[in-house]
Amino acid sequence: MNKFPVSRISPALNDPDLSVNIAGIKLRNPVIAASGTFGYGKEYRGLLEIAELGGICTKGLTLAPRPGNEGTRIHETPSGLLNSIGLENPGIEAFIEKELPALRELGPAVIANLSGSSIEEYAKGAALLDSSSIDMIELNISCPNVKAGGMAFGLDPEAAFDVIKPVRRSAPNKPLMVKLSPNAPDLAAVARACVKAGANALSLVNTFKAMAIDIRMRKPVFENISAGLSGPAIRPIALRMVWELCDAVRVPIVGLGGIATAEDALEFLMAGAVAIQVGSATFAHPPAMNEIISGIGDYMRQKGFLELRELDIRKNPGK
Amino acid sequence: MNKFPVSRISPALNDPDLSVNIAGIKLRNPVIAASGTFGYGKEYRGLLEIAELGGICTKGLTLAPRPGNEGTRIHETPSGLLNSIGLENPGIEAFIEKELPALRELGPAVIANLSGSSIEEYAKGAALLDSSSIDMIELNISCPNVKAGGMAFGLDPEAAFDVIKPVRRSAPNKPLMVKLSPNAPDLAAVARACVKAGANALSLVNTFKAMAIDIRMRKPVFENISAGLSGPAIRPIALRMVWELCDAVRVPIVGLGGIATAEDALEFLMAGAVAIQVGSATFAHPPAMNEIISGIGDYMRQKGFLELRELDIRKNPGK
Amino acid sequence: MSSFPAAKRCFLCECLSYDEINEETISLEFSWPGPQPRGGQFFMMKAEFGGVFLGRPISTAGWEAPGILRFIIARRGRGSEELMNLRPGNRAELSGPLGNCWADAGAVIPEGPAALISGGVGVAPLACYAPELGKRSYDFYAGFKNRPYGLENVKPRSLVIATEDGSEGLEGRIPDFFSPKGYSIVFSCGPVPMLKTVAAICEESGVPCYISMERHMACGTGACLGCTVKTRTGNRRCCADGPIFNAVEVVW
Amino acid sequence: MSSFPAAKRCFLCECLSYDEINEETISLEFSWPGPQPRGGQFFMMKAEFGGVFLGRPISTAGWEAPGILRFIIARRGRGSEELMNLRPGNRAELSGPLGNCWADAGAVIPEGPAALISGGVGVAPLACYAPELGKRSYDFYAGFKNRPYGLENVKPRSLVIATEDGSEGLEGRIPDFFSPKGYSIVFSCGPVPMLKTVAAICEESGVPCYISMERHMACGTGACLGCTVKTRTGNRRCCADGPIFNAVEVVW
Ligand SMILES: Cc1cc2nc3c(=O)[nH]c(=O)nc-3n(C[C@H](O)[C@H](O)[C@H](O)COP(=O)(O)OP(=O)(O)OC[C@H]3O[C@@H](n4cnc5c(N)ncnc54)[C@H](O)[C@@H]3O)c2cc1C
Ligand SMILES: Cc1cc2nc3c(=O)[nH]c(=O)nc-3n(C[C@H](O)[C@H](O)[C@H](O)COP(=O)(O)OP(=O)(O)OC[C@H]3O[C@@H](n4cnc5c(N)ncnc54)[C@H](O)[C@@H]3O)c2cc1C
Ligand SMILES: Cc1cc2nc3c(=O)[nH]c(=O)nc-3n(C[C@H](O)[C@H](O)[C@H](O)COP(=O)(O)O)c2cc1C
Ligand SMILES: Cc1cc2nc3c(=O)[nH]c(=O)nc-3n(C[C@H](O)[C@H](O)[C@H](O)COP(=O)(O)O)c2cc1C
Ligand code: FES
Ligand code: FES
Repeated sequence: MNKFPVSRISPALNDPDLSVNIAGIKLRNPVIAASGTFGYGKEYRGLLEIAELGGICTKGLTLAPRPGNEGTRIHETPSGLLNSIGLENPGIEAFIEKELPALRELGPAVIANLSGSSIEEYAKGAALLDSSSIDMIELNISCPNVKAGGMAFGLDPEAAFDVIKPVRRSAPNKPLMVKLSPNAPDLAAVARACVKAGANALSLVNTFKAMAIDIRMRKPVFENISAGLSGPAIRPIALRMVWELCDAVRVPIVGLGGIATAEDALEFLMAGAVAIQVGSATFAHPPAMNEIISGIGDYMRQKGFLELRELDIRKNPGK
Repeated sequence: MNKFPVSRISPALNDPDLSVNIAGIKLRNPVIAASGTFGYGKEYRGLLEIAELGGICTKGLTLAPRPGNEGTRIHETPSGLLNSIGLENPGIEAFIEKELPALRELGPAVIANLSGSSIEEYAKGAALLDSSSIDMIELNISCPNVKAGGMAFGLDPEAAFDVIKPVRRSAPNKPLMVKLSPNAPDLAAVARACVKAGANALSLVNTFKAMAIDIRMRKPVFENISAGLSGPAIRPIALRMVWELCDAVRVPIVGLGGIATAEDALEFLMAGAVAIQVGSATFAHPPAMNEIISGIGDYMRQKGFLELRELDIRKNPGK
Repeated sequence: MSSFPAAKRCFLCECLSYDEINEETISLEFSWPGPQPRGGQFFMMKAEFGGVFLGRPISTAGWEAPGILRFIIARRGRGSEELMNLRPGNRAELSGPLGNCWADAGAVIPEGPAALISGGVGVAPLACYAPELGKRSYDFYAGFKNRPYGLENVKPRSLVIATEDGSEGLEGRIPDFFSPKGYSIVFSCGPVPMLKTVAAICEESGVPCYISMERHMACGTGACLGCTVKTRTGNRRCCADGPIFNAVEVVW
Repeated sequence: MSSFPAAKRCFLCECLSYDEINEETISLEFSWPGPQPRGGQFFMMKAEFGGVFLGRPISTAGWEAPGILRFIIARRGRGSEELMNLRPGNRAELSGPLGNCWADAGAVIPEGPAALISGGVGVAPLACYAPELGKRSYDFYAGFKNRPYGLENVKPRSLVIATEDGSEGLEGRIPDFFSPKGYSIVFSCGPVPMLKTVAAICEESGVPCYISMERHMACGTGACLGCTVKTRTGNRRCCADGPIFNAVEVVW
């Protein structure tokens, strides 16, 4: 009479495990708020279930406070967004003192997005973060919106190596994820240099270098001329890059770029990403990340998957 | 009493001149149907005023007929489109015999989009076109959807030089426009190599290498895995590339990538493009090109511009 | 291949009526100042303020008056959902009529009774064609999930209805209740598994069978080569060489 | 800085009514199960099936009943056009209430008559605020292109209306008919040139003046730093530190 053995197993046992371990940090699920799109965590309170998230990346932090860029900072494009914020932030010390305690309280893993305009600045910032309560550093060598540093370090394998090495030394206690630029001429080479220099994980993509012209004023919309493109518009390109990168290096890859729905997130997880970040989509629809988390679970239940890594279609081509 | 001298000038004299001369070929206006999105011209008859267009680029042509790719060929993305047609075409001889006569009748300049998988094939195709009635060759060294040739020639300056040189020799009577790939690691270097090899004009962008995964089937949507992304989604990136390229080389640049409205077209013309092409937008809204032509005229009238080249905001920063 | 159908046009058209057929299916009427379509033809349809990039191919279901077209739309993904969200006062861009028509196929076939076989919203292009049959006698086989719809203007010799839940007519799938015997020609539109079955039983009986194929489309006009249907004589464009194909030609 | 306003929420809300005010302006009512906003607060609003990527900031104009919010929307670009295309039965996602409110500013100001000065759709947040003033006396100066609107629930000591075409009230722009003399505080919302003029004449007279600023917004919550308003004490976020600012603080 034992025709339906599944009914005898408690449902909890068949429930998929959405947790993921990235370089020693355990996230309850693979959905992380992307840097610069979620402030310091509390801004979105009420509009989504923040405690449910796997992690939160802070706005890009620099050693000294920065006022950010002048002029227009955001400009909508078809299914996307150009931004030129220019790393406005209160500086790492003020962050640790004023923002981090409340951010820690929210529940998700705290990932500090670190930027700088010189190797020294990066290294000093990393040292400060190393002795704070953050869980992980995301090293931003891919910001297209600052004049010195930022993306310059992410375009060239040697430059990337040269900045990561000292950061790795200054922050020996924190896992280091390096955020790559889709604008790099040879992404795989940059990625390999990052790993060689000690990166424990890689995240990509940061925004694509792009621009807009104000035809009424007859000048570029942004004072820096170019700005960074994000949002669903870039997703097919970002996915292709994540797919290729998962083939090129052996460290965990966190995929992002235009993810707005569980279906989108599943594409990246199937391409080999161990986790994903959601940026601009939260602007358009604040509960997007909660829906993504439950949608991933639903899909796994439907397909009978118990662990996230079963999603990777190259490592687990079955089903 | 001569208070309103303007009223004495015939309106025709104040009407902007939308014509443009590209490498000796005069187009009545700068709006060209992009290759692969307008068939051989007649397919859209009835849905827009084809005779009004500045030019029509044919579907990519190869020496021998090609059946194109297997499996899914198009896939919609947010504000964009992935395609993997794979250069299905009847071959250049059949084109000249069966399609060209009707295409010529339509009115706009005829630009033959030429592709190939070897230098010899490109050169032989160019020779056939050279003795036909087409107005210009657009050399496609940027198709991401064929295994041999195609984009490979467009990623590397030397490879580009090596294919253009013989094509230039085989088609001495036709102006040669080379269509560049946005996927090139160093676009400016490729562009300079094209000019050195004899290109009279450059067009960009072709599609961006991108992909999609079918989460239900758990496999890439396209048999070739990657496909080419086009449509408004890519416009801000394409515009930035056109802007940079106009600074890097001295030949006329024809800009494209996601142009759907007169405002979009004006952005490219202001960035320095001498003309523009419209591809995917025609799918979404067939009369788009007619609206773009009249919208450019309206804008010029409003601003008091008489010639297209006044639009370039770097060469004519006034107004 | 289509010589019959009228020239195509593109207009921004006002939605005149919205009717809910069931939770998954609605019908819309639009004003249409362009040429009248023939049964089997379709339009690329795109909401004026929609979020999808491309129009969606939708078959004409018929018209009550000239200058007005009726469509039946079923929920599939985002594109159909947006169209189902249209209400009177909203507008959509319609390009068409596109593709060939059933009459192109039927015209070359000897007289005799025809069978029209539909599954789900596949009823639309066949119901639109039925009045064109004039005095030619035909039987209509229509399958639905539950409540039937779209058959108002259909006056067949015999009407066979099947529903998956048995709520009306026969219980089951429509091909189970169909035999090509006695028909000079068969026209069918519906889900792929149904078309395959219908095509197979017609081929066995040697009865000509024409089916309307579905592909994702970008241009709808034959320009992009994105909607390939593989046939025994090579690639065909679903939108321009079809959507209606001789079933024996199709390579599935 | 806003302590008063209630927690924010996000819901997909049904459009309950659509009214055309004039060719360029409409009013919409939505069901809203979340916390009641205060005058001056706004919502990020996005049509369920729209084509723009981001929501658009729209101020609450008021409500006839709890659980229902009214908005007045003017045509500017594609985003506002999509919202103007909503009809009863359609839905939009609303996130809010967002930003600070007039009361945050007014609360710290000594008693005395207030002046509320609006231009165009700027009438909405001020008309929403008016009932909150309770027994405090206020005058309302409202400027429009042509026919006035949005003033149904406004019960001022005196109502001054100006229209650009002179079709109703005074002919001209509203700042021409306003003097800060006799007011203890001024609240204003409208086009930038108007706000600048109002702010300047208030500063001259030493009357406190609060203005609602407009910026393109991505998040609307203070997270993205995209909507910077420059003030004498540094960058402020229009959405979270505003939209209402003390006019003397603003660096134009
Ligand atoms: C000539 C023609 C006439 C048509 N007439 C009508 C009509 O009158 N009424 C009507 O409701 N529909 C009609 N259709 C179908 C309609 O075009 C599709 O339902 C619509 O394009 C789906 O778009 P979507 O965005 O809603 O779904 P999508 O997001 O495109 O698809 C949703 C889901 O359905 C699957 N899917 C979609 N299309 C196909 C396909 N072709 N084959 C296999 N799987 C698919 C996708 O994989 C996806 O999972 C017609 C199609 C054609 C080609
Ligand atoms: C707090 C707040 C409350 C608001 N409340 C209302 C309201 O109740 N009702 C209402 O109708 N509108 C309101 N607005 C304005 C409304 O948000 C804008 O009209 C809308 O976002 C414009 O979007 P769009 O896509 O229609 O136009 P866009 O395409 O964004 O703009 C169209 C044109 O207008 C210009 N433009 C747009 N925004 C600005 C700007 N901020 N400054 C200068 N030029 C600009 C653009 O350059 C463009 O040429 C409010 C704005 C804010 C910040
Ligand atoms: C307004 C804005 C600000 C951003 N700021 C940062 C930043 O400070 N540091 C960083 O590494 N990335 C930053 N990003 C990039 C995002 O984290 C993300 O990489 C990018 O937006 C692509 O993801 P999305 O398409 O999901 O938004 C920012 C993006 C936006 C839109
Ligand atoms: C379906 C399709 C087929 C295409 N075929 C060709 C081709 O044969 N040759 C070519 O040079 N470009 C081809 N392209 C690229 C377009 O000409 C154009 O470069 C690209 O789509 C970007 O422009 P858009 O965003 O306006 O579509 C094709 C694009 C699409 C969408
Ligand atoms: S959809 Fe473009 S050829 Fe059929
Ligand atoms: S809109 Fe994001 S901070 Fe104001």
